[in-house]
Amino acid sequence: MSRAAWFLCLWLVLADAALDDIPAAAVAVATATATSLRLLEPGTSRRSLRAIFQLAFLFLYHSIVAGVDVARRAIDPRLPLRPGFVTYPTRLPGGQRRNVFTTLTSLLPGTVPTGEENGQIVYHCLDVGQPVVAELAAEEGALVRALYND
Amino acid sequence: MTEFLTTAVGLILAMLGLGLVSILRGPADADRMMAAQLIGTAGIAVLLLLGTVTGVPAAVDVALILALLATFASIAFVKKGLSRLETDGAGPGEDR
Amino acid sequence: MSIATVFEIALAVVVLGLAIWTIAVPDTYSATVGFIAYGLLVALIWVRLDAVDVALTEAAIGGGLGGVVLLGAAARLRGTEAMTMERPSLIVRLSAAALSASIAAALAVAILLPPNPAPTLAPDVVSNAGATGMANPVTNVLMAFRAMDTMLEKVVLLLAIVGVWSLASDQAWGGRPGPRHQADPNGVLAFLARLLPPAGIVVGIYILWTGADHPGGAFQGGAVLASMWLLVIMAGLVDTPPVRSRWLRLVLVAGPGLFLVVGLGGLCFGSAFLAYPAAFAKPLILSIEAAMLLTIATTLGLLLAGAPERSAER
Amino acid sequence: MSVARDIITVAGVSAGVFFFFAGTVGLLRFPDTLTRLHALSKADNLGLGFVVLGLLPQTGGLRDGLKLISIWMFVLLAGATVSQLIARTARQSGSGE
Amino acid sequence: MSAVTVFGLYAAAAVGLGLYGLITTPQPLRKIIAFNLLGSGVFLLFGIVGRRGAAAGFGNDPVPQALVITGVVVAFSATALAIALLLRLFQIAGSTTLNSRAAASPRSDPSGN
Amino acid sequence: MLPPAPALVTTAGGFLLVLSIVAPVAGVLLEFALGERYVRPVVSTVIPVGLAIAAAVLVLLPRSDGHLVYLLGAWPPPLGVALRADGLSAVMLATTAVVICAVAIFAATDFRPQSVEARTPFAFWILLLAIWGALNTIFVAGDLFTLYVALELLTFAAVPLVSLDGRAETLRAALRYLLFALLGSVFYLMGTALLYGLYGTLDIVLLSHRVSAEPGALIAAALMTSGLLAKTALFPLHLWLPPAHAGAPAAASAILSGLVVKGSFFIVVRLWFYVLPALPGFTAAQFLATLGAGAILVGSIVALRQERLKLLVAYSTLAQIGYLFLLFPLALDASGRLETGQALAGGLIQAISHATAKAAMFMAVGSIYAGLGHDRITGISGAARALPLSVMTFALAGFALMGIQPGGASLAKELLLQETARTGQWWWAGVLQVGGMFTAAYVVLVLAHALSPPDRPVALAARPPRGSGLAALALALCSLFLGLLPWEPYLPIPYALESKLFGVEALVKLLVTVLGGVALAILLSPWPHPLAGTVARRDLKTVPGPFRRACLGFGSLVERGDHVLRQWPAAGICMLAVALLLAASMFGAN
Repeated sequence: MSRAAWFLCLWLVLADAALDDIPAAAVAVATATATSLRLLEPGTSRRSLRAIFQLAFLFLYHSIVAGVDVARRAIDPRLPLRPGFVTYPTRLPGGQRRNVFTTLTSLLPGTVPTGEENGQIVYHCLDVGQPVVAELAAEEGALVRALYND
Repeated sequence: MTEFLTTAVGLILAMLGLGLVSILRGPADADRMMAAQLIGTAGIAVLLLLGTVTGVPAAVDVALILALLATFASIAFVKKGLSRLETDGAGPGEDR
Repeated sequence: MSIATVFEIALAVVVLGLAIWTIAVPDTYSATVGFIAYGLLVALIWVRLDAVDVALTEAAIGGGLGGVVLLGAAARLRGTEAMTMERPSLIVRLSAAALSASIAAALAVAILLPPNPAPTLAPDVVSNAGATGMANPVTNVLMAFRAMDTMLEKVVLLLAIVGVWSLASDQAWGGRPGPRHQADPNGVLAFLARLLPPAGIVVGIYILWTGADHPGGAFQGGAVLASMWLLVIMAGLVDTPPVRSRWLRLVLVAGPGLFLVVGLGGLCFGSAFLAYPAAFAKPLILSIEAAMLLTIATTLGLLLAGAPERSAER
Repeated sequence: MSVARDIITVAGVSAGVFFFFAGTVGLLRFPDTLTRLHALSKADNLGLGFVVLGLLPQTGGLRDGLKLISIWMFVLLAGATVSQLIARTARQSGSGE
Repeated sequence: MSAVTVFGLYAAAAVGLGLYGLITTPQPLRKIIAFNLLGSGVFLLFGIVGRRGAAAGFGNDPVPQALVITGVVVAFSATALAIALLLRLFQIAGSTTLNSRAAASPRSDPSGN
Repeated sequence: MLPPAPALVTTAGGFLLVLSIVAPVAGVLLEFALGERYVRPVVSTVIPVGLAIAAAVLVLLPRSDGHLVYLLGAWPPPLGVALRADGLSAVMLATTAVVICAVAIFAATDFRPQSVEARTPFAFWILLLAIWGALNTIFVAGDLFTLYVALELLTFAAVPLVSLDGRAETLRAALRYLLFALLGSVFYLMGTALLYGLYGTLDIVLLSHRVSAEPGALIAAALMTSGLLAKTALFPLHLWLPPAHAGAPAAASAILSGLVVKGSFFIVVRLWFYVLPALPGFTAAQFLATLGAGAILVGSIVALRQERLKLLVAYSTLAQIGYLFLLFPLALDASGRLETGQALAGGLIQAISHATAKAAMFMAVGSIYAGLGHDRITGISGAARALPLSVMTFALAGFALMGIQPGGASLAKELLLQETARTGQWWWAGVLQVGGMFTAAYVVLVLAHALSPPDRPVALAARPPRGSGLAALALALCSLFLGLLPWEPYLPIPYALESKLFGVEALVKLLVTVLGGVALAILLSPWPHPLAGTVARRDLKTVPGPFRRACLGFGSLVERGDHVLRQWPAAGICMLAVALLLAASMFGAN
């Protein structure tokens, strides 16, 4: 149900609310919801709205920092890079949750997940001197509080 | 305002062109895979600005389609790239 | 020279650079990548020319799906390219270049010598738009004034499917097109393929629906749906349907079939073949477009998937 | 009022252009595939974000603004996923080191 | 100088480039790419024509736009068909040359296929 | 806006034009949707319906003033699209219906739908009806862009037919065909864009009122013409034709050679005679006919040197296409304007005659191939006894082609010869005569081999079904009696001509043609000659010996030249050159 609401929101954003649109909107929302349910089983864990906002805020803040960081390094004439790999031992179970986590973190400062080894996520960093693991842990905490609070 | 936005469009477009040069030059396939992604961001920025400048609201829809299709193209890049790596097996290092 | 012209020149230069890259680079794979970038950027030119309907089509079909078809082939053929044939001799290349340049010059002359005033059908299209109740002039042209072309072009798509399928080996006939895609069901790709397509479906239907009054339409929406479908297929979440499937066949002829039936209805009960009774014009056209959306999405997807390769059982 | 709007637009779009610039410089200067990927996926996404932010005051209403933001979200989701996949490919093929 | 002039020149250039590529590249796949380039140039010609005929409150004459949309779809189906042919040829012959001399050389004939 | 001219309102019976397109298209959709078991009922419904529609058009046309018009969706041009039929359309519709019908009967056993759906029958029957639909659209469409879509429809239906058996060779041929045809359609499309930009309409009738000799229109005309020539495979743009037509299954070859190339030829005729009759002028028409003469020469000589029968027939198609283009200079009136007169009638009858005869010929050759298991010309001796029906069909079709009374070809030749006299272009009379001799040459060559006694008893690999043979024979007979049909209601033919058909004079002409053909066959064919064995051997061997060697050398030179022209870069360059030369000659004329 909540998904249908999301798709309805998307439709309204795209197409505006008009009476004539009702059949198309119904078809679109119904098809999208059915597809979504088929592709992705609904989760069971509780979500906390406040924590989601916190996460979103943290995420936005981090992505700005990330962008500034990359920009600084790119424009700096000395090109201060110390690229390398860092492995991060996550507590999240594989699959859905870990995907959400890696997707989020791929937008964060100086880290790109490049795959998994032995249940740990391998990150590529622009600067291995930074406290990457600590930041990732903070992010993971926020994510768990927001979506997977069970 | 229009002049400012047009200048911005021009600048982003120039960045897009330069970025494409660097990406297409390679050397690895993984570099080239980024092309569609670059267009997915810079191209959409150009489109959105252009839509505002020329007063064509539907340009936003074009941006929407570009976002979805560029994603699709990128996935195809990766997918084909991966399948090639698997079939090649031995030396994926030499790409030229 | 205004700032807008500078921008236009910049755009033309970037696109031209990509075009030259596409033709000149020795490596085919790189050329293909260049062409995808090219196709997506040409959409910008179309926006600049105020032809948003075409921009949508070009971004979706010309650049996106078309590029991906080429990319698939480039990836498959890459190993063989080293042993390809010699390039033609210098004389051949020079004469080809000279002749192509003359054709281009002739075209440039022809296109830049405008008649004054330039003829246009735009006022006609607008003054007749009332007959269909749709505000998007391009949709009116496609679905009413030149409905015959649109219907025949659907048949072209169907024939392309027949052509592609007819390349199957006799054993694989009736089976599933394309290779089976394997991917980690918990991987990132599968993650995207679970999240994005539902949203893509909403977007696709929206593009169709808005096409009545604003730029958009069945082609563009169909292309979005097709790309989402293929995304799910590439992630290994679903398989392509076997070509023998009755349902698949029905979906593939639904668009042109309904078009034909409505057209014949116009012949029997109305004023002419492909004429819509004024009261029902909009619903009729929209239902044809809805059927076409399904047909186009399926057709485009299957065209990308290729000839049947595997038996239906797997 | 319209001055305030225009200031936001100018600021946002300028910031966006700056990040695109940084991203391109990164693409040109960074030494290997994976670092270039950083430049692309971080700076350009942010650049698009700022452009969207800058354009928000120019749009007709709330709906159009949300539409822009949803496009940005699409791009973010896609960019994040695709960059992971590319990174994986790059690491496997060994060009990351 | 206006959009029509700039893009008109570009369209002609794209046609020229496409023709050159279609004629000179030996690989069929590159020919198909060049054909698509050529096609996009031709479609742009329609766009220029329509832009010049802009009237009645439209930035572009809708009729050429509709023609281009039809043309784009046809060109896409042509590309798909050509690619399918090419891949099938590669699958059973092991090469993709279009050259008839090379074709004359004896090759295992998979007629049972 | 113009007042509604007669060409812009629907006439009574115009709906037949819609039906002529809708019937095959509906057949295609039904076949595709229903699959396996319903192919036969669908085909056996659509074909009689299509024949009836063509017949109805033939009947109705003279009663409605020679024009049928239908406005699709009741929208008048330039906004809407009109379908129009005149005499040309009507006869082409009828020819297509007849040939498709014959081919369908011929193919009924080869492509028998099975209980479990198989690949080739599925594709063949759909493509057959699709070709029919596409051709009918070409014949009745009144709009240049509708013609483009129809052309593409035709290409998309024809290409998979070429590669139906799935061998590497045929795939390669299909790919070459597709790519070159696409190049052709892009050229056509460029011209369309320019014309729309100049005149704001693509309707044929409206355009013909508005067109004037300005640079854009001339360039457009040159581009469109050369694109269509590429699709018609006029020499030197023929790289795709021989492998495609020789590699396809027999029924498909019959369609491809008999009908498909006529589609784009028909559009050239529409374009030159009905859209812009005043534009091409003397030089361009001469240029087209020169290419045609080149096609006759090269096509015939290379045909005589082929080892395989199917390739010989394919090259003969190449030569016959050249023959069709001779009509253009002969239709010029004194002011350099193309006139829809006797020359056009002659060319069209030639096209029809070739459509029927060549389809029959390919079917006969297909039966011979199936019967003997090969189609090497030197190995078909004894075929006349083993496969009498097929050889007879081949012979009749060949006679019809080379202009034996009362065949269509002889009527066409007579009409064209009269026009050469009228316009004073005596050189084309020579080409016409030589063309006839060349046709006679390869027909005689094949017959001589087929009639000669075999070295050892002929073992038949398979016996072709009787129905197939009869269908081919009927088509050949059709072609042979075309000259007797009443053409006047549809094509401008002076009535007096037909009474002259049977006479001593005609007989002499025929004899000259056949004898010339025999001489050419002996001189140009490199294979050991059963002919040379039968006549007084010694004298003939000694006298023309060196001469024959010289001729053979010339032949091999031509063959090598043909091979070079059939390489992709050369053909592409030729294409561009033809476009530019056409444009230049049109500019020169205006």
